[in-house]
Amino acid sequence: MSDFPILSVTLLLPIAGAVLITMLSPTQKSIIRSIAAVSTLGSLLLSLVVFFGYDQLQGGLQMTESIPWVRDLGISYALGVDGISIPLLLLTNLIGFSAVYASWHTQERVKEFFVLLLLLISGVMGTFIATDLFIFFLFYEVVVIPIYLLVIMFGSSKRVTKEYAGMKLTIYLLIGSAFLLVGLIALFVQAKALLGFPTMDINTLARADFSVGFQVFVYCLMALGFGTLLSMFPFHAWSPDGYAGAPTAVSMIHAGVLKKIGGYGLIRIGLLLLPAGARYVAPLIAILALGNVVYAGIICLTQKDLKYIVGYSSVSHMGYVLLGIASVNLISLNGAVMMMFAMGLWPPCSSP
Amino acid sequence: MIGLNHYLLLGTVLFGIGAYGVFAKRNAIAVLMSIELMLNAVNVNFVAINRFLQPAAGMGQLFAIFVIVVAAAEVAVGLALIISIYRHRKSVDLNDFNLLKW
Amino acid sequence: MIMNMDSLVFLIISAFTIASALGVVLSRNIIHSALALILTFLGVAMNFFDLGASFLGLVQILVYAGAISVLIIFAIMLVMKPDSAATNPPTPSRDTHFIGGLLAWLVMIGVGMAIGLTRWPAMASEPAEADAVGTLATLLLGNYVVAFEAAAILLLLAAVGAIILAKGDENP
Amino acid sequence: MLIQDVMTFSWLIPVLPFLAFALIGLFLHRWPKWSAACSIAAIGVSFFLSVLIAVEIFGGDPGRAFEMSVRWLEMPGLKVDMGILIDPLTAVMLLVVTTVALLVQIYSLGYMEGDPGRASYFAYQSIFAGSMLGLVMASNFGQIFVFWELVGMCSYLLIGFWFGRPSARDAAIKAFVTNRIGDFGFLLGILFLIIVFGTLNFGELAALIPDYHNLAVLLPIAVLLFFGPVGKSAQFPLHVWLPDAMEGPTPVSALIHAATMVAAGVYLIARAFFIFSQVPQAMLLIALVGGFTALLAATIALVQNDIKRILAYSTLSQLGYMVMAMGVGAMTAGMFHLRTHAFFKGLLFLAAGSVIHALHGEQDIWKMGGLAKKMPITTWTFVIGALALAGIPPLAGFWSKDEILLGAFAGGYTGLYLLGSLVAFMTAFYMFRLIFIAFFGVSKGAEQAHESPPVMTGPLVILAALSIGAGFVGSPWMGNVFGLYISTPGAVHHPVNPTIMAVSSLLALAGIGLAWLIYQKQAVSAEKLRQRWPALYHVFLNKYYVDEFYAWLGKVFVDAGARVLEWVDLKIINGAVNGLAYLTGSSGRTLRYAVNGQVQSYAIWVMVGLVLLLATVLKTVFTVLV
Repeated sequence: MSDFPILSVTLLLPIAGAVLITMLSPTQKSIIRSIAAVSTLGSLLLSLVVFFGYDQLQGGLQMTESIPWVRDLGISYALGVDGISIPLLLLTNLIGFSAVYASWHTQERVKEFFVLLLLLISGVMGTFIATDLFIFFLFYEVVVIPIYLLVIMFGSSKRVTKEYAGMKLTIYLLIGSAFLLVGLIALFVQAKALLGFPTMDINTLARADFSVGFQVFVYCLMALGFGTLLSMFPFHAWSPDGYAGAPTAVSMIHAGVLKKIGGYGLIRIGLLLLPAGARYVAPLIAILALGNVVYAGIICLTQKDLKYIVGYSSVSHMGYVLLGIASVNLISLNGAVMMMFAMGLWPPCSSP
Repeated sequence: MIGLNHYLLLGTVLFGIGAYGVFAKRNAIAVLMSIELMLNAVNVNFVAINRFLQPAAGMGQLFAIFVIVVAAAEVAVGLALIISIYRHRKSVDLNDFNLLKW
Repeated sequence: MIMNMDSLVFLIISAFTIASALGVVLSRNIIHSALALILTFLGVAMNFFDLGASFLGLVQILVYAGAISVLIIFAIMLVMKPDSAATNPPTPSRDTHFIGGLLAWLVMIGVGMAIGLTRWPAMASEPAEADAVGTLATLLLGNYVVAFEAAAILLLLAAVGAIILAKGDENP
Repeated sequence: MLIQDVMTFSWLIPVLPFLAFALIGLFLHRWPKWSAACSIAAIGVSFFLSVLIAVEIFGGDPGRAFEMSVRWLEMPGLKVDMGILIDPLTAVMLLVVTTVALLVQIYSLGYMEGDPGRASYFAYQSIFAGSMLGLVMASNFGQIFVFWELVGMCSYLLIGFWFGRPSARDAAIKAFVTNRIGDFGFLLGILFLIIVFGTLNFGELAALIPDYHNLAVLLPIAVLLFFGPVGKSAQFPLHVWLPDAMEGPTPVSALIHAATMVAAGVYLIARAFFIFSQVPQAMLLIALVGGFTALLAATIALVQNDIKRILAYSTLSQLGYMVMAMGVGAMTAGMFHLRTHAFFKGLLFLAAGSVIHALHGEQDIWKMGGLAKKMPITTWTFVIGALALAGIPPLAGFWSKDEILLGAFAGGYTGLYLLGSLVAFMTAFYMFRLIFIAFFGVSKGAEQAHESPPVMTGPLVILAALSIGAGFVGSPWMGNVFGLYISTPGAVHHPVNPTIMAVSSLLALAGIGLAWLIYQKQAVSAEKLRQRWPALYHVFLNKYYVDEFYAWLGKVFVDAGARVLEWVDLKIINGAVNGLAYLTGSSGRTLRYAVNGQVQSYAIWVMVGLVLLLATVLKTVFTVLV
């Protein structure tokens, strides 16, 4: 059991499903759907196994897998879960499975739809269980492409056209990830100087003794990158439009788990690697989070389209998560993770 | 005594003439021919450098062969393109070839 | 300046080559241009012989003066207008004409200066030994076999591509 | 033996209705009859267990309490338990809730006959009963808040039960939103508690708070905690939801919006009395809010025409009474009144429901009349309830109301005593106005009315009996058993004062007499009185325009604020984004003129680049050489 690469299998099942689907004819709709359902269900069951198999008393990273990849840069294909990632992994699979279920009756371009959806689910999952910065970033980028295609191909035009919504979403996420990339590279370079060997492993990086000024700088970059992803005020403009424009299954994933990558990243990378920076920037983040909570909450009141209501309210709720992260203490972090899990569940439920 | 510099200057002049042809001609085939001139200029340089600097290694000649190969491919594709465009536009005048605009 | 035999040969060949090249770009008749191009190729081939690269000279004559020129003339015949006298005019725009010439001069002067300023390593006074073909073969099928194969594939692709492009639509 | 074990199994009391809810929701919802049976069986067993617990508690010493709990969540700095606390206060509440809930559910069998949503109705009833029981058995503030929200949700669901009617939908939303305002304050109070004291357990807090003298901290906590009761028990200024909540089915009004849930606020004050009693300012605030609500609601009730609305405002008024009792320190009296009120107000609502049922949904009292002959059981049980509410001895309401007035008077709150007496007078008046118009007098379009089926009248009779008898446990001549058990440190007790008893009885009789004069004998024309004070009449009829004020407030601040912010979002934030995009696009559109499609001009640029490169190289070479 301990040798079984359960996380890899969980991660790769939807991708395998996607690959299988690409080999089918577009007219074999029911087979395509079944493959999608089976692969996401498999992932869901495996993530349940992970959830119950996690040794709570022991804590820490468990079920780790690590295969060296690019030795010169210290990159390895490393997965692992701990108390923060398990709920989000479970959430992703729950929502992934229900997204497949919710789009069961899709009629147009079924093949493309499910291939992209499965890729999206895998990408989100990968960000939550990667313990290597490079792998994390890789999966983060994997997420963006299918979501763009899904929005422009299957979305609906509301206040804005779906093409606009999809493009806005993509540009925001890519700009965010550009900041993130700069931060990650800075971390890598600095850590190499401090540790004497190149590494991308998060836990190894956490041992490096970064100077406070450097931490503040990198944390600011992270806050911009992840903040854009979790729709931090005032970088939230992509979220309501993207939410409203996306097809239901994507809205579920978008509001349900996609934004959680931002919160997760801020906790996992921001707080773990850069605690001093996080403390330093926390007041500013807290103010922006309040902006989220109040501002988006009030805007919700005038919305008439249910999807926009959910979109703005998810912006508002991510403000609470951000507030929890900005508070930098154990209770608030617990609350932030709980909040992410809980609010991950409800937008799918209210997706029309 | 004729040295390397003379051959290089010959190459340079050929290259310049070819470049002028590329800018100044309207006929697409003429432009293609001018490009051939430029490629030949390069070949002259390769062979001259091979002769004067490292006669035994033969690297310059090798490169010249590759240039000739690529030039042959280029001419074939280029002419096919010109003929293809000519079929649609009834012209080989480069001023009519503004498909790349905007 | 002492004129010896080598210099004389070089000068004659160079003059011939440059004159033909000028003919290519200055002629107003595309057929004349093409013929001048063949002469230029021959001139370059003579240069190769002069430089002791006799194999390459032969290749030059075969590929350029033979194959490519024929290809070009075929293309000209396919697209030529009835009066061939005005088939190869210069661009009407004076600016382009002028700028093109200027740039060509600038490049020539620049490269010429660069050549003049370069300090070359020791020159070999003698041409290479007779078996240049053997050396080339060893190189092509030895160290550079991958590039050789790539060139072969390139040629194949170019041939196929040219056929597809030139063939046009089946049902226009 | 059984009695001993009943404590350990007491957690079944709230769990059983929850189970019934789950059963109905998952399996039984296709069969309404089985759903109803399941729900009634669950609450029946809970009732039985409650009786056993009551026997156990009241059979022993007054100070007896039973507590057990399991850890719900724990992290550094925060511990929340899920547990049960059974002391006399809980035991009384358990009895009240299970009794009324059981009777109401039985009554609903008849009232909801033929409604297509019966199964979900009983499911909601079950989850409400479970939540309410969980609330009264909670051993800490965290748990009480959870159930507090759950009962709020049930209230929302049941008010909006007939969600096809827009008024029901609006009322449900109004109730929910208004409650959330109160709950928010309540939650803040709880958070303050955990920050200051580090625990939420009632027992631990009760041990800590008397030694804590920092009033600057305790006062905000007490006031914030009081927000919860203000919302849930519909005290001024959050009272607006309760009258509208009458859009729900009448049994729901009886159970949730008269007898139990709205009393949860009063229960909370009693439960947290050890906090409030430490803060005199908070007590004064509670007393004033309660008294003001009592008066406000009573005046409005004087002129209403809808039978359920009159009862609703009466409920408001009586809740104000209870809260006032808490505020003046007469916690025992308040709880006593809560208990008796639950019975007779439940009775009144159920009887009103019986009338509405008989008249096929007619609620306007002016369209009734002469029902006494056609519906004798309903009429006489209603009269008994009204007498109890009016405070006629020796019915239940008399004893409890008297204790409250006694508490106010003896506690030195003379103003509140006078106010309470005035409200008592008005209560008697408006109840008998209702009775004389609707049940006696001339029949107006109620000819087809007939007595309700036994399944509905049965609960009425039982509740009528309770309305008569329930007061004696608190009467001085019975040794004031109630006060012996229901008491906490800080609650005050006063000796019996016959004068006050006599005065309040006389006032009630006077109110009944006045109503008889105006509406039965018609010695004084109601029309004339109305024309005499038109302004007063309209203010009362329009509920002091509080709803209108809130609507205006919402429109001006919330709606307008939201519009402004939406404008900001669309024009400024999105505008900045789109502006940036436009800038990029327009620079592209400008620069594209450099791209003219001429291959030669591109080649020229390439060559220019080459020349520049050459120039750079040559410059370097020259610098090296020179």
